[in-house]
Amino acid sequence: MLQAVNLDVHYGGIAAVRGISFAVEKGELVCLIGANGAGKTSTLKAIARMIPSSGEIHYRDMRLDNLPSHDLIRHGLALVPEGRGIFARLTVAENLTMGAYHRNDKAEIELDLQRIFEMLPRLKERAAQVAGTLSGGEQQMLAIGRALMGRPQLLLLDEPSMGLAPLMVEKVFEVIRSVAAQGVTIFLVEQNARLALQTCSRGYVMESGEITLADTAANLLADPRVRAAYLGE
Amino acid sequence: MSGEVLLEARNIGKRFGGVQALKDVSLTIRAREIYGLIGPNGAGKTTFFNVMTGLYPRDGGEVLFGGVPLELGTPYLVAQAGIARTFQNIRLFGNMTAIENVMVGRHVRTHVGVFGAILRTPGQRAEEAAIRRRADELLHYVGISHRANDLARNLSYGDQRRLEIARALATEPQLLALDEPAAGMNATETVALRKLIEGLRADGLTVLLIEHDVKLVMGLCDRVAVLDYGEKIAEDVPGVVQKDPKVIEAYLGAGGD
Amino acid sequence: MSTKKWFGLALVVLALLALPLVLTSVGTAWVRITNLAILFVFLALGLNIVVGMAGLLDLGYIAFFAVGAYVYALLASPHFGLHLPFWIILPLGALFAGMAGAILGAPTLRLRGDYLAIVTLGFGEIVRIFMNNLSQPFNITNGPKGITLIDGLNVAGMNFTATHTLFGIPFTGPAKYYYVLLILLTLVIVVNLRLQKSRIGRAWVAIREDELAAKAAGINTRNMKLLAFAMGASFGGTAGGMFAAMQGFVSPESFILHESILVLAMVVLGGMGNVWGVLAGAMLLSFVPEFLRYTVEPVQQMLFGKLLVDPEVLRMLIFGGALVLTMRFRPAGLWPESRHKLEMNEEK
Amino acid sequence: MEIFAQQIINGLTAGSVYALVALGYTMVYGIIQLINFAHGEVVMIGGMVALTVITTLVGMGLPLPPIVLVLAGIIAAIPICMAIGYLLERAAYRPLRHAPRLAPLITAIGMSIVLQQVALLIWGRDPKAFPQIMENQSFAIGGASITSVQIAIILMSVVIMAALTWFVYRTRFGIAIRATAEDVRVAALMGVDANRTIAATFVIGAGLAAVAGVMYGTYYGITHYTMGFMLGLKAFSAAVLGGIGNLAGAMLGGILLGLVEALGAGYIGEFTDLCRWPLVDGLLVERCANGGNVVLFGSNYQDVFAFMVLILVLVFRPSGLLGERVSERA
Amino acid sequence: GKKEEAPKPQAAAPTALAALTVKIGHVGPLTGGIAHLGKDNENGARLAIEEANAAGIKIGGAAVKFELVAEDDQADPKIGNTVAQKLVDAKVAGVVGHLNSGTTIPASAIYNQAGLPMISGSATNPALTGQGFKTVFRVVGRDDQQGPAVANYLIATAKPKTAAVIDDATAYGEGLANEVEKALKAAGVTVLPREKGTDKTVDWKAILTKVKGKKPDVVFYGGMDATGGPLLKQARELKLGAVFSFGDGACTDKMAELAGAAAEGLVCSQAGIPVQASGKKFLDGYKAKFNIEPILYSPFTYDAAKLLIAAMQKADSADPAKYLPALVASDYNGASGNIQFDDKGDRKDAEMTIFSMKAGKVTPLAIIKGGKSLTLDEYGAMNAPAPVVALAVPAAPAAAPAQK
Ligand SMILES: Nc1ncnc2c1ncn2[C@@H]1O[C@H](COP(=O)(O)OP(=O)(O)OP(=O)(O)O)[C@@H](O)[C@H]1O
Ligand SMILES: Nc1ncnc2c1ncn2[C@@H]1O[C@H](COP(=O)(O)OP(=O)(O)OP(=O)(O)O)[C@@H](O)[C@H]1O
Ligand SMILES: [Mg+2]
Ligand SMILES: [Mg+2]
Repeated sequence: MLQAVNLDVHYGGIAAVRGISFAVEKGELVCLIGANGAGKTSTLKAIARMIPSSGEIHYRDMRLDNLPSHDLIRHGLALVPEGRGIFARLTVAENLTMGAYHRNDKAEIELDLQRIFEMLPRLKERAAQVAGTLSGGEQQMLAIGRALMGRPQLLLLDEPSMGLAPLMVEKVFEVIRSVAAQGVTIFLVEQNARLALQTCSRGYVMESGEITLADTAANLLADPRVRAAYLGE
Repeated sequence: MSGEVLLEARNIGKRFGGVQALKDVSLTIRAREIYGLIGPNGAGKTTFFNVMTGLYPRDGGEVLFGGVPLELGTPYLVAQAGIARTFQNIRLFGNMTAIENVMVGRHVRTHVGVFGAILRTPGQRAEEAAIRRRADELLHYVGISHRANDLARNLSYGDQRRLEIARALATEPQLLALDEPAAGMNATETVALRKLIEGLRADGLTVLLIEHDVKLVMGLCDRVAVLDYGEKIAEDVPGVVQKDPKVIEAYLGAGGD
Repeated sequence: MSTKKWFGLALVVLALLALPLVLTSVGTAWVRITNLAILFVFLALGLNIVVGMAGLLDLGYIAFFAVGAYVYALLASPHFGLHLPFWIILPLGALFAGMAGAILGAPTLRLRGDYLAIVTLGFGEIVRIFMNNLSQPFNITNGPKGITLIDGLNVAGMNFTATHTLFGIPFTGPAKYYYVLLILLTLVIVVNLRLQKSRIGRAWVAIREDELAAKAAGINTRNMKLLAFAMGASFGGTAGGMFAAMQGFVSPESFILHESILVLAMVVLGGMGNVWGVLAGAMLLSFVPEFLRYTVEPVQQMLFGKLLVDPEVLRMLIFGGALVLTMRFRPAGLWPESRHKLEMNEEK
Repeated sequence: MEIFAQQIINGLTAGSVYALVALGYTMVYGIIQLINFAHGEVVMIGGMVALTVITTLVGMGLPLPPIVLVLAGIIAAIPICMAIGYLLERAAYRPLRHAPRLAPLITAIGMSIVLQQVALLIWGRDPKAFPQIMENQSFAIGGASITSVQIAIILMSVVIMAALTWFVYRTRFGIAIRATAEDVRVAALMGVDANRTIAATFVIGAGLAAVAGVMYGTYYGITHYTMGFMLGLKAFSAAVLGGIGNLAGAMLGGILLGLVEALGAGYIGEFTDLCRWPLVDGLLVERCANGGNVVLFGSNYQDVFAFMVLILVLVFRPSGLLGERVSERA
Repeated sequence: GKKEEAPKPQAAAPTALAALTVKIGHVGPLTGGIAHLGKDNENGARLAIEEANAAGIKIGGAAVKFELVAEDDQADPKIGNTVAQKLVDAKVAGVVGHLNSGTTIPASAIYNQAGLPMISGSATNPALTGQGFKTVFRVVGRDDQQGPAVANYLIATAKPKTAAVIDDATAYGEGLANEVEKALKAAGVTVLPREKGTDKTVDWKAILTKVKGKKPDVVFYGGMDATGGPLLKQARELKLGAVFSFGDGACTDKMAELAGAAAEGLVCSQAGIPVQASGKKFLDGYKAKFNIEPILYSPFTYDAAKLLIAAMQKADSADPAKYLPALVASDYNGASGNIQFDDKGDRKDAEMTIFSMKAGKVTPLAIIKGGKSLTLDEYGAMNAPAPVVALAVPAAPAAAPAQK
C-alpha cells in the first residue's frame, strides 16, 4: 500500500531523514518509534508532501513524490499532524466538514458525520463550539475525526497521544483500533512506545534519521535494545 | 519532608465566556517540593499557570509567593519575583538561536541599560560575557549544547522542550513551573527528564509540574493536586491520590498504573 | 583590530572627510544632494531600531521627523521672533520627538503587528494635518505656508550658510553641514550596532518573535517597546532639526505619508535589522532617483528622439518596480541580517 | 434636524463604499496576513475602466437606458479588476509566501505605485469627469434628500455584503477559505489547494473593488489616477476598526467611518467654536464680535477624526470592534 | 534637468570683446502633475532669450549670447533647493522662477545668499517678497491682490449678507481664501467659519451640507479645479443655491467638464490679464516657436526674462551686483502690460481678471487694474499693443476663453 525507498529529507544542510526504506501493507497497523529528533515527523511530512524530499514514495500504484499535498486526500491518504492542526477558529462541525472537503456525496458525508459523532460523542456535544477552546484531548479527537471524514484508505498519525490524560489516551487508542478494524491502513508515529507496540502488528525503530530495527511488534517489545532505549527499563 | 510555604494560591477563579476554567482553587507549595498538578484535558491546569504567572487576569483570589502577594497581570514582575515557566505548546523565540533564547532569560537578572550598551562600558562587557557563560552552562545542563547556534524553530520537539526549560532556568527562579514537559518524549527520554527535575530540586529549586504521564508524576512528586472541571478534587501524596475513587473516575481510569 | 584593518578604516575616514571638497569642485549642488542622502540614511537607521530590531511596524515615522523640524523651525526663525541656539533646540527637538514617540507608543502597546501599522500611519497623518492646520484660529505653525528664514547652524560664531576658508580650503555651507551629518551618522551607526548585540537588543528581538513568551521570560515588554519607540523617534527628531536648519524652510508637504513609506522601504529593501544593509538600502533609494534625473530624459531622447514617458512617471515606475523585484529575488533585503538568512533557507 | 438626517445619509453612502473596499482588505488580510496596499489601486482601475466603457458607449450614440450603461461599466470593470487581482497574487505575492513578513508589504506598496503610474499612462493625469448618465432623482425624507444614486449604492452594498457573508460562512469553499486562513498546510491535507483559495480571495476582493470603483465614480462624478490610495487607506482603517479578518467587522467599520467623517466634519467645528463657550468668550471678545468665530477643530480635521476614532477604539478594544475577543491562548 | 557645461569662470564679467555668454536660469516643475505649466513657463523665458539673441544685444561692447539653463524642481521644496544651488554653481546671471510659491520661497534664500536676482512669473504667495530679500522680484499679482479683486466683484454683483469660504488647506488655497475672507469681512459681510478639504478631497457633501444649513449667499473656494469640480457639482446636488466663485486654480474650462451643468454661472478670477490679452508679439512668437498655445503664466516668465536682459543692458553689465539697481528701477512695457516694482519687489498695480463660466467656457468679464474694473475692450484700448483681435484665438487648454 505504502512503500518508501531511500527516502531522504534535508533541512538546509541538516539531514533529518537519511535514505530510509519501509513498507506498509494494506490493512496493516504499523508504527514508527524513535527518540526526539529522530526524524519521524519529517518522514510523515515527506509522505504527505508537506516538505520536499528525495527518494521514492510509492502509494498503491502511484508515485507520490511529485504530487502536491492537496491531491493526496483524493487518493485516500490522510495525515493527522503533530500538534493536531485543528482549525482553531472554525467550529467543531466546520472542522469536520473540512475533512470531507474533497468529497461531493452530500448524503454520504452526512452519514459519516453521524457515524463519527457516534464514535466520538464528545464532539457531538461540542459541535457548535469554536475548536480552539476545546481541551487537548478533545482536539485530538477532532483531528482524528476530521481525518476520518475524508474516508481515507491510509491514515498517518503523528503522536496522537501527546498531551492527553491517561483516560483520553486509552480512548484515542480505542478509536485507532476500531478504525483499523474497519479496514483502514494505519501508519502510526508514537512516543508512547509501549502502547504503540501493543496496538500495532509491526513496527520500525528510527534513530538519527535511519531505520535501525524493523520487526513484529511483539519481537520489538521483547528486544532489549528497545526496552532500554524506549521503554525506560 | 520540606520547609516553609513558598507559594500559596487562594481561591483562584477564572472564567472564559461560558466556561468556568477555575473555581476557587487553593493550593500551597512548600519550598523544595516537587508538586504535581494533574487532571483531565481541559480541567484548568494550564489556566492556573497562566493566572499564576500573570499572563491572564484573574477573576478572583490571590497568589502569595514567599508570603508576598504577587502582582498579577504583570508577568515580568512575577518572573522577577522568582517564578519561571514553560509552555504546553512550546513558545520559543523561533528565529533566535538556542543560546540567544537562553540569554533572553537572563534579562530579568541583569541590569545594563541603553546607555551602558551604547557606551559599551566595562561593566556592560563583563555582564554580557557572564550572560553568555551562564547560557552556555544551562544548554549543557539540559543537554543540547551541540545545538547552541541553531535557530530554535529548527530544533526537534523534544529539544525545544529542553530549550524552554533552559530559558526558564536562566531567570534564576525559585519556583519552576513546567507544563507537560514530557509530552512528546518516549519513556527513556522521560527518565532522563525525571533525573533533570530531581537534579533541579537537589539544587534547591521548587518544581510545579503539570503532566499526563502518570508514572512520572506519581514517581516524582511529593504531593499531587487533581483538578477536574476547574475544581480541586484531591490533594495529597501520590499514593493516596492514586487510590482516590474520584480521581480514578475523572482521570486515571480503570487501567491507571 | 589588525594594523591592516586600522589602515583600511583610516582610509575610509579620510575619503569621507575629503568627499565634500571633491564634490564642491563638481558643484555644490552635489554636496546638498549628498547631505540629503545622509539625512535619509540617518532616518532609516533610526527607524531600523523600531522596525528592524523591535519589530514594531511603524508607518508614520516621518511624523517624528516633522516634530523635530518644527521644534527647530519655531524656535529659530522670525515666526515667533525666537532665535535660540541650535545646541539647545536640536536636543529639544529630539526630546519632543521622543516624547511624541512615547505618547504614540503608550496607547498602542497592546496592539500587535498590523494594527500597529495602521495606527502609526494614522498618527503620522494626524501630525501632518495638525501642522497643516494649526494656523487657525491661532497661528502656531503658519499652516501650509510653512516657516521660512529658519536660522542655520552656528558653531563658534561660524555661520553655516556662508563659505569659510580654512587652511586655504573653502568650506561652503553645505560642506559644513556634511561634516555635522557625518558625525551624527557615525553616532547612529554605533548605537545600532551596539544595541543589537546587547541585552536590550535581544529583548527587542524576543518581543518581535513572541511577545507573550517574552513577558513570561521576565521582559518588561511595555517599557522595552516604549524605549524602542522613543529612541527611534528621537533619532527622527534629530534628523528633522537638521533638515530645518539645512533647508531654512519647513512646510507640512515635506512630511507626507510617502516619505514614511520611503524610509520604511529603505529599511526593508536594504535588509531589516542589519545596519549595513539598511545603510546600503537608504543610499540606494536616495541616489537612484538622482541618477534617474540625469538619465531618464537623455536616454529617451537618444532612443526615440523625443520624450515618450514623463520622466517622473518613469522614475516612479522604476521605483515601484525595483521594490517589487528586489523583494521577489531577495525577500529578506539586499543585505539581510543573518537571522533572516537562516529563516529563509528553511522549507522550499 | 434635517441637516443631521442629511449628514447621516451622506455618511451611510460614503460608508457603503468604504465597506466594500474594506471587505477586500479584510479577506486578503485574513487569509495571508497581508495589507494589500495595491487594493485601492484596483478600485481606481475599476472606476477608470467603467468610465472608459460608459464614455465609449455614450459616444457611439446608442439609445441605451442609463441603467444599462452603468451595468455595462460594472460588467466590464469586474473581470478586468479580477484579472488584475489574480495577477497581483500570482506574480507579486505568491512567490513571497514564505518570505519574511514585511517583504510582501513592501511588494504591495511597490505594486500600488506601479499600478498608479500605469493608470496615469493610460488615462492621463487630469481628473476625469464620470459621465452623469443616471437620472439623479432626489427623494425627500424628513427634510433631507436622498438621491437615486445614493439609494442604489446603499442597497447594492447591502446585497453584496449579505451574499459575501453567506458565501464565506455557509458554503464549502467559504469554509475552505477560512481554514486556509488558519493553516495553509493542514488545509492542504484536507485537499484544499491553497493557491487556488488564496487567488480566489484576491479575485473576489478585486471584484468588490471594481463595484466600489464604479460606485465611487458615479457618486462623486470624478475619477483620478490617485483616487485609490487615500480611499484604500481609509478602507483599511475601516477594516481594522471593525477587527481585521472579520467580514462583519469590515462592514461595520466602513459604515462607521463614513458616519464619523460626515458627522465630524458637520458638527465638531460648532462644538469647538470658542465663541460659543461663555467662559472663553470674554477673552476673545474682539474676534468673536459680529458673528466672528474661533473654531478650534473644523472640517480641516476631517481626516483626523477618522484616525482618532480608530486609535481610540483600538486602545479600548485592541482587536477592533468585532475582532476576536479571546485573548491569545498561552 | 539638462547638464550644463563646466562653468565658465567670470562669465558674468565683460572683459573680452569676443562673444560673451550670459546664462539665465529657469526653474519650474518639468515632471509630475503640473509639468505642463512648468514647461509653459520655461517656454516663455526661452522665447524671450531667443528674441534677445536675435536682436544682437551688446553689453560692455561685446556681443552677448544668452543661454537658458532650465532646471526641474518637481514642485518639491527639497529639490527646489538643490537645483537652486545648481544654478548658483553654474554661475547664472539671473533666475526666472520658480513656479510654485512652496519651492520659490526656500530657494529665494539661496539666490539671495549668492546675490542672484530672481523673478518669479507665477508664485503668488505674499510671503515670497515678505522675506526682505533685495534680490527677489515677481511680475505676477499676489494672492492679496487677487483675493480682494474677486471679493469686491462678488460684493458689487451679488450683494451678499452671508458668505462661506472654503479652501483646500494648501498654501495657495488657504492664502487666497484668507484674502477673500478679509475683504468680505471688511465690507461687512458675515463670513461663516472656514471649511477645509484637502487637495485630494472629492467628498464635499458633509461640508456642503453644513454650509447649506447656514444659507450663505455666496461661496468662495480657494483650490484647484480637480477638487473644485466635484465641490460645485455636489453643492448643486444638495440644492445649495448660492453664487459660487473660485480663484485662478479653478478658473479653467476643465470646471465645465468636471462639474457639468452645475458649473454654469461660476464666477472666478485669475491673477494678471487673460492670456489672449497679452502682447501680440508674444502670442505670435510663442505659437510660431512652440507650435502650441501659451497656457497660463508664460507671458509673465517671458516678461521676467526680458526684464533681466533689459536691466543688464541698461547697466551695461551682466554682473548681478551691477545690474540689480537697474532691475529695481524697471519701467517696462511687456506682454503682460506695464511693469514697475514696488519696494518689496512686487509688481505695482498688478492686473486681475474676473471670469464667468458661460456655455462651458470661462469667459472674461472684467479686468481689474488699479482698483478699477475694465471690460476687455477698455483694457485693449488702454494698452494699444495688445489688440483685442487676439481674443479670436481658439481656446487654450487651461484658461483661454473663446469669443462668443
Ligand atoms: N524546519 C526545520 N528546519 C531545520 N531542521 C529541522 C526542521 N524541522 C525538523 N528539523 C530537524 O530535523 C530532525 C528531525 O526532526 P523531526 O521533527 O522529524 O523529529 P521527530 O522524530 O519527529 O522528533 P520528536 O519526537 O521530537 O517530534 C531534528 O534534528 C530537527 O531538529
Ligand atoms: N484563552 C482562552 N479562551 C477561552 N477558553 C479558554 C482559554 N484558555 C483556556 N480555555 C478553556 O478553559 C478550560 C481549561 O483549559 P486549560 O488549558 O487550562 O486545560 P488543561 O487542564 O491545561 O488541559 P490539557 O491537559 O488538555 O492541557 C478549557 O475548557 C479551555 O477550553
Ligand atoms: Mg515529531
Ligand atoms: Mg494544559
